[in-house]
Amino acid sequence: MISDMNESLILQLAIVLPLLTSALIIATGKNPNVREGVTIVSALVLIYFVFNLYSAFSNDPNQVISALWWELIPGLTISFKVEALGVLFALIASFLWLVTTSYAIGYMRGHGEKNQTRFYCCFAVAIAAVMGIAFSANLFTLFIFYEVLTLSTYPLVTHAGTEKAKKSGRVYLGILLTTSILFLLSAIVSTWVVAGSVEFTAGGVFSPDVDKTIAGVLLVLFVFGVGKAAIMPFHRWLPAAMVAPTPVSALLHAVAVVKAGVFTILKVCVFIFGIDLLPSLATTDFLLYLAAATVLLSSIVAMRQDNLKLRLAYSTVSQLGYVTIGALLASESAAIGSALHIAAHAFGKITLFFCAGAILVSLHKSNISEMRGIGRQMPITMAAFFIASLSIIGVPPAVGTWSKWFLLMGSIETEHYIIMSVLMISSLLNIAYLIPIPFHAFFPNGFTNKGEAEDSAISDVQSNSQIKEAPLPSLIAIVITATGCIALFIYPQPLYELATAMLETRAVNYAE
Amino acid sequence: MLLKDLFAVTMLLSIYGLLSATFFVAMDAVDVAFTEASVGAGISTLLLLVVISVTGRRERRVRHKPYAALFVVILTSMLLVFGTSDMPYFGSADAPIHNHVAPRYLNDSMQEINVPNIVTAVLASYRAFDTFGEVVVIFTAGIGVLALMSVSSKALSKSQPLNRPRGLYEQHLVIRIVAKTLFPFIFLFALYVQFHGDFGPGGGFQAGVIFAAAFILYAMLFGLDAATKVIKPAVIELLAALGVLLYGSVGIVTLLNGGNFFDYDYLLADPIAGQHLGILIIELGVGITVTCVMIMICFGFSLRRRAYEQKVAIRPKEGAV
Amino acid sequence: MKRHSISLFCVLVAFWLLNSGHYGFLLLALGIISISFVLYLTHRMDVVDHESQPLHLTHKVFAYHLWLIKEIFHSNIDVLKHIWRGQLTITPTLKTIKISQQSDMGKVIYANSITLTPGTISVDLENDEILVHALDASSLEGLELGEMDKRISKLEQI
Amino acid sequence: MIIAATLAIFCAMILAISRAFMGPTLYDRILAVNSLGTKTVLLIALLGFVMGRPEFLDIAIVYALINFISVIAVLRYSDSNQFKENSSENEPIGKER
Amino acid sequence: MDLVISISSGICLLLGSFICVSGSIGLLRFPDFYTRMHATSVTETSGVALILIGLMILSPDLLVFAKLVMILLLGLLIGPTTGHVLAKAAYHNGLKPKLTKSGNEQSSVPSSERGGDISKS
Amino acid sequence: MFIGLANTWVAILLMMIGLYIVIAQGNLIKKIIGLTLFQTSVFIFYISMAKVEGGTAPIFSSDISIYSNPLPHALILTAIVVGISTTALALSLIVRIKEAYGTIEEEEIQGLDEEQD
Amino acid sequence: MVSQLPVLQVILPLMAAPLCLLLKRSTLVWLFCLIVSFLSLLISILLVQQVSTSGPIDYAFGGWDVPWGIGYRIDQLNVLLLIVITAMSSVVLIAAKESIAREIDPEKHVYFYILYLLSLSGMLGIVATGDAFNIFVFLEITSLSVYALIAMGRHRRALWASYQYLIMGTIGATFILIGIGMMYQMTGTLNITDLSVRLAELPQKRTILTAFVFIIVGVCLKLALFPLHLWLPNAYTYAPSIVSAFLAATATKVAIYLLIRFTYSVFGPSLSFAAIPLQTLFMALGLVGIFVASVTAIYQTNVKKLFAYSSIAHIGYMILGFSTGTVAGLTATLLHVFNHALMKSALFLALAAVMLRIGSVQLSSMQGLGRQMPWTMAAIVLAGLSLIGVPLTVGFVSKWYLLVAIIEQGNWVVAGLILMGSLLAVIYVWRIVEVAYFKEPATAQKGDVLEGAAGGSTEAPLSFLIPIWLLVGANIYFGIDTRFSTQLAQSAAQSLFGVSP
Repeated sequence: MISDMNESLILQLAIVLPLLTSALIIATGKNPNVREGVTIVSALVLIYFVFNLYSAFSNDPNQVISALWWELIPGLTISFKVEALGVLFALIASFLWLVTTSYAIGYMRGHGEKNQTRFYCCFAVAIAAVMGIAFSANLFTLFIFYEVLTLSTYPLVTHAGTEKAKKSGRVYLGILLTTSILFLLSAIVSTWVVAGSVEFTAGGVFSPDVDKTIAGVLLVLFVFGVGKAAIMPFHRWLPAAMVAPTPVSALLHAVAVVKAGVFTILKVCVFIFGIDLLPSLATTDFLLYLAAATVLLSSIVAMRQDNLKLRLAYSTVSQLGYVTIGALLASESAAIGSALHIAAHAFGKITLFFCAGAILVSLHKSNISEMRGIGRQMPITMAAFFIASLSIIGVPPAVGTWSKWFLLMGSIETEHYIIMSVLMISSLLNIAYLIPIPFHAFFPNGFTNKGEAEDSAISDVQSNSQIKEAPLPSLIAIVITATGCIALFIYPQPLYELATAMLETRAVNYAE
Repeated sequence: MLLKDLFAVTMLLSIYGLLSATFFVAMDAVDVAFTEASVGAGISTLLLLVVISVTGRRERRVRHKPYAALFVVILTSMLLVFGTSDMPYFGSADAPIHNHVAPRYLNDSMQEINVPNIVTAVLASYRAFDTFGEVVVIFTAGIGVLALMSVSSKALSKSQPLNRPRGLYEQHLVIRIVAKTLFPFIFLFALYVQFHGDFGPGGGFQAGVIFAAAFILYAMLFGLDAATKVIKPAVIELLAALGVLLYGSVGIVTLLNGGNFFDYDYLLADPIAGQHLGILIIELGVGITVTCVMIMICFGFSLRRRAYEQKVAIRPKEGAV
Repeated sequence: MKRHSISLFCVLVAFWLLNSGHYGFLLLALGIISISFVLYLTHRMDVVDHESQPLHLTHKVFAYHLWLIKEIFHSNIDVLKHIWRGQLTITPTLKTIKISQQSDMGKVIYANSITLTPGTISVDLENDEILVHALDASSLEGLELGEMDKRISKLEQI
Repeated sequence: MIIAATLAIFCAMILAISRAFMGPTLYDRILAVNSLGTKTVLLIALLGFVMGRPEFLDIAIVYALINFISVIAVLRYSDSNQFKENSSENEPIGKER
Repeated sequence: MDLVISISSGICLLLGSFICVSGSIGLLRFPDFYTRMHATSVTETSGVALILIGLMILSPDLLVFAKLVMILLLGLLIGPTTGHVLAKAAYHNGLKPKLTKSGNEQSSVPSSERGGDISKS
Repeated sequence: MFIGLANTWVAILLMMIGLYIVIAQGNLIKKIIGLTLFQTSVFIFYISMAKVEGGTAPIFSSDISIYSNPLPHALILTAIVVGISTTALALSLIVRIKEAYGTIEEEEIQGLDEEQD
Repeated sequence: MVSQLPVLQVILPLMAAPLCLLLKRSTLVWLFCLIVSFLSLLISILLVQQVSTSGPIDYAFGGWDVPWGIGYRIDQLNVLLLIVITAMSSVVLIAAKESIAREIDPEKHVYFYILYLLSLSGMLGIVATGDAFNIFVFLEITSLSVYALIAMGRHRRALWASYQYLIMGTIGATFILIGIGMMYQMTGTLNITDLSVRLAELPQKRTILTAFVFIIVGVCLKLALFPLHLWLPNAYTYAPSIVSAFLAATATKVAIYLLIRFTYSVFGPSLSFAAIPLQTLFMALGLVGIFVASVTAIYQTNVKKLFAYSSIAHIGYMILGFSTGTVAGLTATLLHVFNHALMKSALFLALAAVMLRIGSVQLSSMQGLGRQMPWTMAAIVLAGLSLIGVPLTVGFVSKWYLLVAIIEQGNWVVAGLILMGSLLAVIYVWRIVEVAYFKEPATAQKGDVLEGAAGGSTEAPLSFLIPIWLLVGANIYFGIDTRFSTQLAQSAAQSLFGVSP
């Protein structure tokens, strides 16, 4: 499997490749087939690269695969390092790029969108940024790619070009840039000044006798600074970004943006503060409860939304809270749980969005109330929707089960019973806002009151009784991701190994 | 400044120039007095007059924002008065100013440069580079005024505007004859000042101003066309540049001869003679540039004024561009 | 023309020498150069002629000036008296006086002489009339008697 | 005696300046400036003697010349109608409006 | 000899300065522009002349003497010229002299000459 | 104290009059006049510090031993030139402003500019 | 000849200026100026090398030793400025020909180049000289030429802007003159090195303090520090585009240099910072300046004016670094001097290109320009990112140093405020990006009202793109390879603290 290519080179190629792709996309923009061919091919190559890295890493976890690009200021470098969590993230992202591209081809053509070249190009840049984030060796590198990600996704969010889109784009950009510059950058600089280093180090960079107040403030700055993690006061951008085309939403929610956010938080908690330092900080608890509140509140808000994408968006906010909780709980199980949840949520949510997009493309419906009975027209889609919902809720046979299990374990281990109950309640709420959708789709009249809904629903059914699934590439994508949800439940081993490996490096370090 | 008549204000400024120049004489600064007399009372009044003749003589209305200004001024003056409290008293010989750098000029310049006018020695040799800067400043001003005021030859038709007053010399018999008598003497006096800067008050700058003033007088009396016939504006421009170059080339020559910039010792075999030659040439450069720039500025103003009058005559309500 | 140039040259040389006070080779050479330059320039400006170099008047002008100085002296005393006595004593008058001079030069000398004598000012010079403003009517009368006019006319005739 | 003369000239100058300030017409001011110039020439000549360095009379000559030139300049630019003297300061000349 | 020099120069200076001050007082006291001109012309002629003569007597060498003479000549040449020009300009620009009734012979401005040639901007 | 620094204080007073005119006056030409006044007063300040009691003009003469300080004189000569250059440029700007705006009053010019916005 | 480099640096453009008058033809003059400017750049590079190898260079004019004659002293601080000025001037000049052809009457081209060279040499003179009065003289050369250059703008407001600048600038210069006079009175010398020695020994300080205040206020007027900034926006906006680019890159930098030179070299930090609450004052002014100017920038509709206000904000950053009074802070300031020159010249040059093509720099007229002039707009975006301080651009590096310097002092609040200032920069840069890229070109609605805009204004000519992308490249290059710039800035800052502890 491992070619004779140097792993370090592969690592760099993984970051550069999407960038090259974006250039190629611009160059071939005139011819859509070539353009999309290029995207797919490079997605495949990227998967190959990342998989290479993964296998190299899993063969020998102690092997250091790194690349130094530049030393900006003495000690402040742009450098990359392969590490378990990063590999996990990169695997998910690269795989989902392929899937999303496939979906996007169907969606964009089916929907007749404008500026498709710009879309693919920015998409590729975003993937490059994600790769950079996943493999960054220090906060500074991470910050750079974090900003690149923000900027490159802006054109995607405002893709429609309408006033509403632009307004949302401004909210999106405003919140993400504000938090990142105001909090994240100052946190980074302060870390640099306080700890003298911003390298991701197993066990954290702060010396144990660091001033607890300062460290606590820094933690708050970090958590708020990563606006992409959508902790409650700074979550507004996510629903606002719903105006974007569905593949973009998929990118935002599953592949790149929010995942980059929680990934950053997890990474900061584990590698900057270290899970040993975290519990001793006064602000950890505060942030935990904030995250818990985010989980609950956004679930409640989600229930009240009629727009499917908006409901999914709030659902995302709530799910991200899980990851943050996992990171902040600072126990091994919780950390593993949140790492797993990144993957689980990615697969689940992307499927849900794909489905929403498919419904929009085929039936031009975006409101839940209009979706009664569409299960007959789009059986495959709605089946996938159901599976993905299970994953989000965390019931077998979907991958979400595992992550929620570990998170619960973590909360019990650290005796945060309130958090535990929040997690439980939230799961119930998940059921309440997700399950009715496929249910009504397949059983438009429910189990009772057949007559009431008849007027509205039956007429739809009559006019569109034949099967009208999304375009084939999209459908394939939906099937793949839905399958992924189940497959990973059955075979979670690689994910679990990576998640534990993340913590093992720490153990190794401490052993030395 | 309650006067609303700009003209009157200009007259008062001219008086101020005269008075300050007198004060400079009383303070032993004869060279400065010389310059201030020709500049403060002469050229700057002249320029102001030209401009007022274009822009109008009366101020439109009284302004009502003196408080902020007053505040600034009072603050500044309090600071200044505070600053003066440590100063050495007027005329005291033991002030640091008279005991550090200056004594060398006073004691050694006769041996080193052999120019009786110590101010000239300082100006042209010890601090020759400042003076070069000064020449460049005036050259800059000249070019700047040209850049702002030059009228394209197309815009300025040669024909006289409708009701142009006759030249002053036609109206004023007396002036014509008196001025004609005086011109050669003024010019020669200017040249005398130019070449005797080493020995007494005077030098290139003062000479240039006097020379230019005389020429401007000629232009005023006999008309701009007559003056441009005597010397073309393009030639004046070139001469102005030439003056700067002449000054600078002295420095270049000293460089090439192996000395530092403006080290006149390297001009000739005999250092003292070299100093003399250097000072002579640079003063000449200053004189040429100053003369030409002053004439240039006045020509620029007058030409513009004429063009403006023509424009106004043709299109009476022309205001904004 | 040549005459005037030569006379101007001589005057200028005197002017230079009296001003300079340094008679080294360098400065004398510079003086010659300067004077030549001034001559060139003034010729270019066309200001060297009988008006600026009134050679033809030279031999009579002294006598006239002596007389003028006497007049000035007298009128000075008059005006001083007026100044110290105050406004009431003055009788400002404006009057046109015929003049008999033919040349511009003569007119100018007349006008300037009038102005030079305190108490009278030549306000306007038109063709063969001079408008005179006088501090005191009496001084105007003196002028009207024509003594000065006669003297200048005599001066003018070569 | 020279010092007394200097002081006297100085007084005369002050009087002239006050005339320049008082006006009332433009020509009064010009006249005052002109007369001031004459006195300045004298003052400078005297100052040279007071200070024992009478060789700086060049300055006085320059003053005289500049004085002449500036008065001529004033008159040259009083060609334009804005320099019409009004009998009363504020009222514009009627016939030209 | 020194005494003679200093006394004679002293007298000249004293007289000259007296005339100068008188002229300035006249400048202040006289009622209108034209009459004030008379006052200044006193200064410009005898005042200047006397002071300069006083200085000439004191002058240490020929150069200074020559320069004083030059100043004097210049003054005598320029003084009346500027005076005349000034008066003419004032008169033509409409400044009317205050006259006593008897001498008010020609009070109108010769407007034909200049009235028409001024373009109003 | 008073006598010793009176000279400077007069210079300061004059400077401040000039500065006040520059700031408070709305007429562009008056501003320039104020500026000239300001600068000239600074020159007075410089020159009065060059004076030495009993000294004479710094022009060498064999029978004189005390001279005033020549350096400020040299500096101020330069500064005067700078001043007149600035004035000339400013005046040419004023002429152009008059042509372009039709006025040389600060308020009116600003009013015209705002009108245009 | 090597020992004569300091003087050649200044004299070369100074002597070249009058020579332009002899050449007459516009193209020839341009070529000549270009050559001269690049030669100056070469000289300054040589000077950098020489200073870094053998320390400060002293040069005595006329062979007179320093307190008596005028001396040049080129040290680490000077070379930094010298290289910034010459490099910016050279790069900007490349584009001058086409821009001038459009914006200035043909018969004034020669004057333009002369004034340009004069202002260049003036700035070089200010920086190079070691004599306080000489600073004043060259300050005036610069100022006068710059006033004239600004007034050559096409809009009538250029005249008014120039006039305002002239008044403010002259007051500033006169204040400096007063300050120099007082220092001279107390010490009897004008040489900067000599001054610092003698000032330190003086027992009485009141006059010195006054002198200091006057010089600082004068310099701040030239610097356009916040409350004294009123002249700057109009001046930059209505000047000819090339002039804006040149000025934005250099003029305020020279003023910063003077500020640093006077506080550190002449008066010495002990006097400057101990006697007056200068640090607090400057920190406050810097911060207020950043916010007021940035917020004002957000509301501008004229892009040139927008960036002019942004310049004022960036002056605030420089002042902040300066106000820390530490080596780190000063390094940040100097680094920002270097970096800000790069970004602003790139921006203004790009705007010059826009001006060339569509004849306006109003925000509304830039709609859809991203497609019509892709390279130019890309440059504006990149330089704008640099302005914000996005990593991998120069803006980030200097902001990083500034933040570190300020956090080291424990000023957390100030650090936060600086970051908030950057956010404001995001907003105003983003407005441009949005208009240029996410709006349809104005052609549809406006038709042929805008000359050139109709039917697609094309990409700027190569003579623009080359300098613009040189600068943008430098923006990124020096944002990545910071060794050269930081070393320069750091050694300069250290030398200042070394000279007068």
